[in-house]
Amino acid sequence: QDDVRIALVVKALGIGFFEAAAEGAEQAAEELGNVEIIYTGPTDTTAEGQIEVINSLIAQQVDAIAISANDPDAVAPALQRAMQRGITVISWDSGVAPEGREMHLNPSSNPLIGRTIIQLAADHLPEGGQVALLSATTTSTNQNIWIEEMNKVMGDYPDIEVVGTVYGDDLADKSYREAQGLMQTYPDLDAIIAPTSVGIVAAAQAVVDAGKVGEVNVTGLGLPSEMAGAIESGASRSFAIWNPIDLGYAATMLAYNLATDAAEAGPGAEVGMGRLGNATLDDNNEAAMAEPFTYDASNIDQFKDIF
Amino acid sequence: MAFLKSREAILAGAILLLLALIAWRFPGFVAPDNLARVFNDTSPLILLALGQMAVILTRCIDLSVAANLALTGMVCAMVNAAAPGLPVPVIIAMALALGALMGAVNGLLVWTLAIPPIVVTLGTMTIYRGIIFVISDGQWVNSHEMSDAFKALPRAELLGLPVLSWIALVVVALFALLIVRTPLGRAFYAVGGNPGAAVYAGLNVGRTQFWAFTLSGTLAGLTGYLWVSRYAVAYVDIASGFELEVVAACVIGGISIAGGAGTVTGVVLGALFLGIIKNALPVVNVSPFYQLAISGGAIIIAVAFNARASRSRGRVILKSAEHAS
Amino acid sequence: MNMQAVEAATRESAPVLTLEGITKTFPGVRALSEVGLDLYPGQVTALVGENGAGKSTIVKILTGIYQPDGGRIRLDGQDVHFPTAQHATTAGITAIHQETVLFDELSVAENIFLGHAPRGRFGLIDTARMQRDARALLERIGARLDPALPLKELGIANRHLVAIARALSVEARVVVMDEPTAALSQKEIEELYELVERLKAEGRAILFISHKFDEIFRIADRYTVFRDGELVGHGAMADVDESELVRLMVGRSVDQIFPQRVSAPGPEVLRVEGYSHPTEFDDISFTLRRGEILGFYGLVGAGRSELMQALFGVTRPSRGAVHLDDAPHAIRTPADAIEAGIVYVPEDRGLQGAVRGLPIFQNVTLPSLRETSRRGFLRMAEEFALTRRYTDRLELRAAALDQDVAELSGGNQQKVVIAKWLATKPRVIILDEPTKGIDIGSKAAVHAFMAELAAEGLAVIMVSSEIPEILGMSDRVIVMREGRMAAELEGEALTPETLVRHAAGIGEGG
Amino acid sequence: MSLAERATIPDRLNSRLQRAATSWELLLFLVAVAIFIANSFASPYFLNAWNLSDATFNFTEKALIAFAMALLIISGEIDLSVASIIALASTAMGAAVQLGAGTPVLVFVGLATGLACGAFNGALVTRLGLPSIVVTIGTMSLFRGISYIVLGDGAYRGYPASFSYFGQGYVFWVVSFELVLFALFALTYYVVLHRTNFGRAIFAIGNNPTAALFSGLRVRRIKFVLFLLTGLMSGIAAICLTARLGSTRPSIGFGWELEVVTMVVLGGVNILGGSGSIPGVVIAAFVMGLVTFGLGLLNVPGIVMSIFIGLLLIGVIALPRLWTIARTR
Ligand SMILES: Nc1ncnc2c1ncn2[C@@H]1O[C@H](COP(=O)(O)OP(=O)(O)OP(=O)(O)O)[C@@H](O)[C@H]1O
Ligand SMILES: Nc1ncnc2c1ncn2[C@@H]1O[C@H](COP(=O)(O)OP(=O)(O)OP(=O)(O)O)[C@@H](O)[C@H]1O
Ligand SMILES: [Mg+2]
Ligand SMILES: [Mg+2]
Repeated sequence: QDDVRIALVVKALGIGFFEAAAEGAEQAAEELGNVEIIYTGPTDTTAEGQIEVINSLIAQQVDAIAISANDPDAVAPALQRAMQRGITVISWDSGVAPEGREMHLNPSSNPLIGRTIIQLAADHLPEGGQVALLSATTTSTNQNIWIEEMNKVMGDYPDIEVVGTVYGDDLADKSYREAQGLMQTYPDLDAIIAPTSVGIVAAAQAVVDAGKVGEVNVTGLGLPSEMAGAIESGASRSFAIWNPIDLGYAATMLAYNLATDAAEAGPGAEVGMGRLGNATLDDNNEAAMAEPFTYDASNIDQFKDIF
Repeated sequence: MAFLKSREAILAGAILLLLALIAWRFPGFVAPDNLARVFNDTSPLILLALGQMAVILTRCIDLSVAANLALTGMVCAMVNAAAPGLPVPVIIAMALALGALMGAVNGLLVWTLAIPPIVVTLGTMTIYRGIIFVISDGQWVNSHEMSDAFKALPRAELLGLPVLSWIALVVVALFALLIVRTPLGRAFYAVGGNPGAAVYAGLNVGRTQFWAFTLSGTLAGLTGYLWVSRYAVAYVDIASGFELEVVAACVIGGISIAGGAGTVTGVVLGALFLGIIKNALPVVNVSPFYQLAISGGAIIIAVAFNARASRSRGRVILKSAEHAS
Repeated sequence: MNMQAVEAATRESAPVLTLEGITKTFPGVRALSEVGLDLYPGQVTALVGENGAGKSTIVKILTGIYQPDGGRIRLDGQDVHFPTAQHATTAGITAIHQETVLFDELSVAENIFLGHAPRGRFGLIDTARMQRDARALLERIGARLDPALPLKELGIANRHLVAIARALSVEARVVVMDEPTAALSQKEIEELYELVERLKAEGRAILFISHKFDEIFRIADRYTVFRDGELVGHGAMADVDESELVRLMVGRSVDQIFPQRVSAPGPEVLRVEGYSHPTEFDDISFTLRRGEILGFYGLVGAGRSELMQALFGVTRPSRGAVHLDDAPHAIRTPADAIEAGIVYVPEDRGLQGAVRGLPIFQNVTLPSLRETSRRGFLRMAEEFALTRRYTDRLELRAAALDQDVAELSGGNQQKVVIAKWLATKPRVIILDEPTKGIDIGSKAAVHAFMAELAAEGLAVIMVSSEIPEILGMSDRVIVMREGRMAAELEGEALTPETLVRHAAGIGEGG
Repeated sequence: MSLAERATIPDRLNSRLQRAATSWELLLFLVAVAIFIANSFASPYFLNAWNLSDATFNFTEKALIAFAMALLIISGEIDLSVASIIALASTAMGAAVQLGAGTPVLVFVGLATGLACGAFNGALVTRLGLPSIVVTIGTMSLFRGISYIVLGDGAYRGYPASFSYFGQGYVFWVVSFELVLFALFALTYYVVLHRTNFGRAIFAIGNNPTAALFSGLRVRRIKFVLFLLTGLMSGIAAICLTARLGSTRPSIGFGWELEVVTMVVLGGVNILGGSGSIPGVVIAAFVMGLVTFGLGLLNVPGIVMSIFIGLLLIGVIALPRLWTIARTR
């Protein structure tokens, strides 16, 4: 029996989060036995780059593509062509427009993430205070959805004021500069929420460099391995993330099950995710994996060497 | 006063005007400590622009500076991660040497094979970037993998200014000395201004260009270490596209792209102009999305302006016309 | 002064610098073949020869800019070799080159000392001392210039003074001057002569290149004559007279070179009134008739080329009018000029004339593409035919019509440029230094051709700096000086003396 | 000298065949063939009509711009703003979609924006006499910057279905619309550059702008037209790319200017102006497409491919020169 070849297409190669996801994919492959993982992606986060990668995957006649998209619309036509040629396509992490995939796996549900990021800030602001948002790239949608979801629940936190939102483009230097600008513009700032793994590291560094450890708490979504230093220095009291290893694992399982026709995507369908149970698809053929997990000084050492 | 009519004075005036405009909306921006912060933030741009200035003076262009910076930065970070005990001065020496080597490769291709500089550096730009990916396997080097000493240097404060700023100041001073007071510095102008005549004056055009590239590479290497240690992260794409900002700083600073004309003061002011805009936008609440268009507009206005100022006057045969206009 | 010369001649020591069997070839031209040259301390050796005889080439060889293909250079009897200009300077050889070799963005002082500036602490350039020294040097040649001034602020004459100061800024044993007085005023020329005397007295050897016989006879002790890249004579000035020198230079007597022609000018074609330019020339008026050759004489830098380029539409005049057949005509671009039947064979063949990199036939048809093409599409056969018509007539020497013009010799390049313009069937042709740098045979051919054109009714303007050419070819001559018309001469008044007097501005009460 | 003595000068020294045999184009063509053969051995998926057809999308849009860029570079100028013109033209089309424009209007908007950008560059270079490399570095930021101002981190989508034909349609079998466009423009530009007065003028200007001016060519006007053409081709590329992506973001086509210039230089066009050919650029487009596609099939990351392209770029220029140096020693 031939190997089932599953391509894990990421936004860009070399990002720690996706490397961890690739590790999860390999775990799934090992568990399934007859799966070959092709871990690939462009070198910078562009849709054109991903399309070239998709074209070469179509040419190689892989069995399934699981993609975290740089642009939900731009990659859709290429993925549609992949589906026409009999390739199973799912998206995970950052979604693709519905016509370009069979299903989408959210790392967590958007409302859960939205509530988590504001809760993380509120936990350390019993008296209330000013918080600001440092978002990621201009071409990624999930940050905006999470911020939207966060705004929906702001009524529950009457003492907390969101003073501004800036964009760091997922570039270390730009995020750093934007974080500096925030502290400059809002001298009374209490917390920076960065729902992006690049931004949160840069913001923590900016807080340390500005000598504002203890005054400004950096929180949001980050990777334990990259945030260990910030927790140690006190620039960040806590942050959250879903487990990227699990995410890669789950995406691979889903792709395998759909590609081998063990399951079919459709509203209400249940698709297996191996050790993580079943994913239930909603009306948009979307499913959520799990809720984010919070890391702080008490548990960081346990995870920082894993991902 | 000749100075008041010079490009530099006008650019300085434009910067003051810009600062006044920002201060009007947001007085905190012109507080001394914030200006110091802006300067610190602009330091890498200043360092690279100085190197680029030398190259442009000799009628060449170096598009590989940002890739050189990124590769040197990555090597420094990886060496530090692998051998945290290695003293920082050794790392800096390595950064300088590696940067110089990459610059020298450009320079040699231009000098010995007479390949047009834009082709050479377009090629080496992609090659250097590619090498980063190959040696790092695309992985990032993160803050916690770097030693504290490695990260501490650029941000350590000396007399109220971070070392990064001091390095920029020292390099500007040394570079100005090199440009104004050494034979090599003057040769940059001669070789770019009139290559044919430079031969008559006993200068070797190719070799002078080689040194300009090496100088530019050395500064890019130094900036590579500073960049990576300051932002405490190294990955393939750092400073991507920065080469154009560097050229822009030179052009705004009045360096003639045709070679042979421009001053260190102008370049520093040109870099500061871009740095101030970049730092002011988030502060005055203009969407950062305006930044690109603003710097593009600034380049066009600056080059149009410089071209007017340096229009050639012909041979001036009529005696009565010599000192007029 | 004569006493001094005799004294120097009797001192007759060994030469400082000896060149032997020097050969140099450029693609298509043998610039020098086996020439020799001796320079003696405390003496001025004049190097004379026609344009293109190879004078500047030997200067470039002995200053390390060109490498000879053969021969040897000896300094104090020792064989030397100058791979770069720096080496020659270090050996004590300095030169004022014919082309200005200066740098606009550097200051006057830096231009003078580039490459050998005085150094102070840490090996840095000692700017203060450099400016002091520069000022002293400039004063020595009678120039009152601020050494700190950027060179770009200076006009053509002052630049020349800076170039002279640069040559004197090194402790030199051999000083070479390649047409140093060409762009200078009479007063500055006198100061230069004094300087030459002083250098002589200091025991330096001087090589002096000039086309002006009066000055050669005034300051030189010895002479060397080149003709077509060969050494044809040398000796003491005391032993020759002017006609002997001319015979050596030209190889035959002057009046034989030029074609006999009867001038029969027809009606007026071109009238220029009050043409002026803000910085280059002022108030130029003249007329031109069919079948006439109008000469424009002046020293190099008199502004003749600038005037012609304005007539051709390359630059815009600030004032003045052009009439063609009595009708006013606005010429804003070269395309307008060609349309009106005025064409210009430029002086700078490499920059403005030939398009190097394109083949011969494409050069020739460039302004006539409308004739050879159909609806904008090229027809190569027509192009070759048109080209052949004119290159045959001009006796062009080339391997093939699709050969790159850059591979041709200077004279043949010039023929290509002339062919290009004749193919447009012009009414007025302006030839700017048409025989500059071309060999004697081609020169005669160009002259004959010019006469033929005039006989066919073309109106010809010829700009030239060579007196024999001006005298031999022109019906009428306009002399320019410092951007202005100095005289219009014709018939009896047309003599070498009047030309030189008006061009140099001598004897006009100042 | 009598006529009998004088040998008449032949029209041509070498026959056209002889010239072709020693041309850059032939060398490049052999490189392309070599890469093609290497690819078909390296990957079993390479020799497949549909796959090869997909691969053409890697270069068709860039090549469209490269044709006009080749003319511009031969004339001695350069336009680094082409990728930003794509962004601005795409943004303008996206804005038109929001106003309910149909496909014909979109095409018009794309072409008009490209032309306007080209005119802007051309006017700055030819009217004000500014160096094109600096001007277009400026407009490169300016044009894309305007897209960022308009779009921010948003996107335009909702292009009409008929519009997608330009980027995703097939004329017959595996021959895509873009490939047909590529072929048509290759032919057009070949004729314009090598067979018309206009093309001849471009070569003359690139070799010696002063002599060209002195020969009565309207140098500034011709250069202006070339900038217009480059803008227009960028507009066409913007239409194709937008139709292929189905959405517009300000980062669209980022970094393409360098790939286009690389393609032109690899095609044997002298970056300093004066020489080059359209067949060379066409072959270079295929070479770059084959390299990226072949390495892509082996899942080599894009940035590693760019090392190959960079080496190819320097190598093809350096090797002949090294050869002459070695021979003259
Ligand atoms: N770089 C060069 N390339 C090709 N030919 C050259 C070059 N330099 C000089 N020549 C040719 O060599 C010959 C000698 O030129 P050279 O400049 O030495 O003449 P010259 O005696 O100085 O004339 P003039 O009195 O006009 O200054 C000419 O035929 C000229 O065209
Ligand atoms: N600084 C300059 N700027 C523009 N053109 C110059 C400059 N210097 C020289 N030229 C051009 O170079 C050529 C050589 O000039 P040359 O020394 O023969 O003097 P000229 O201006 O031609 O004067 P004339 O014809 O009266 O001797 C001319 O065509 C002139 O226009
Ligand atoms: Mg000469
Ligand atoms: Mg002249």
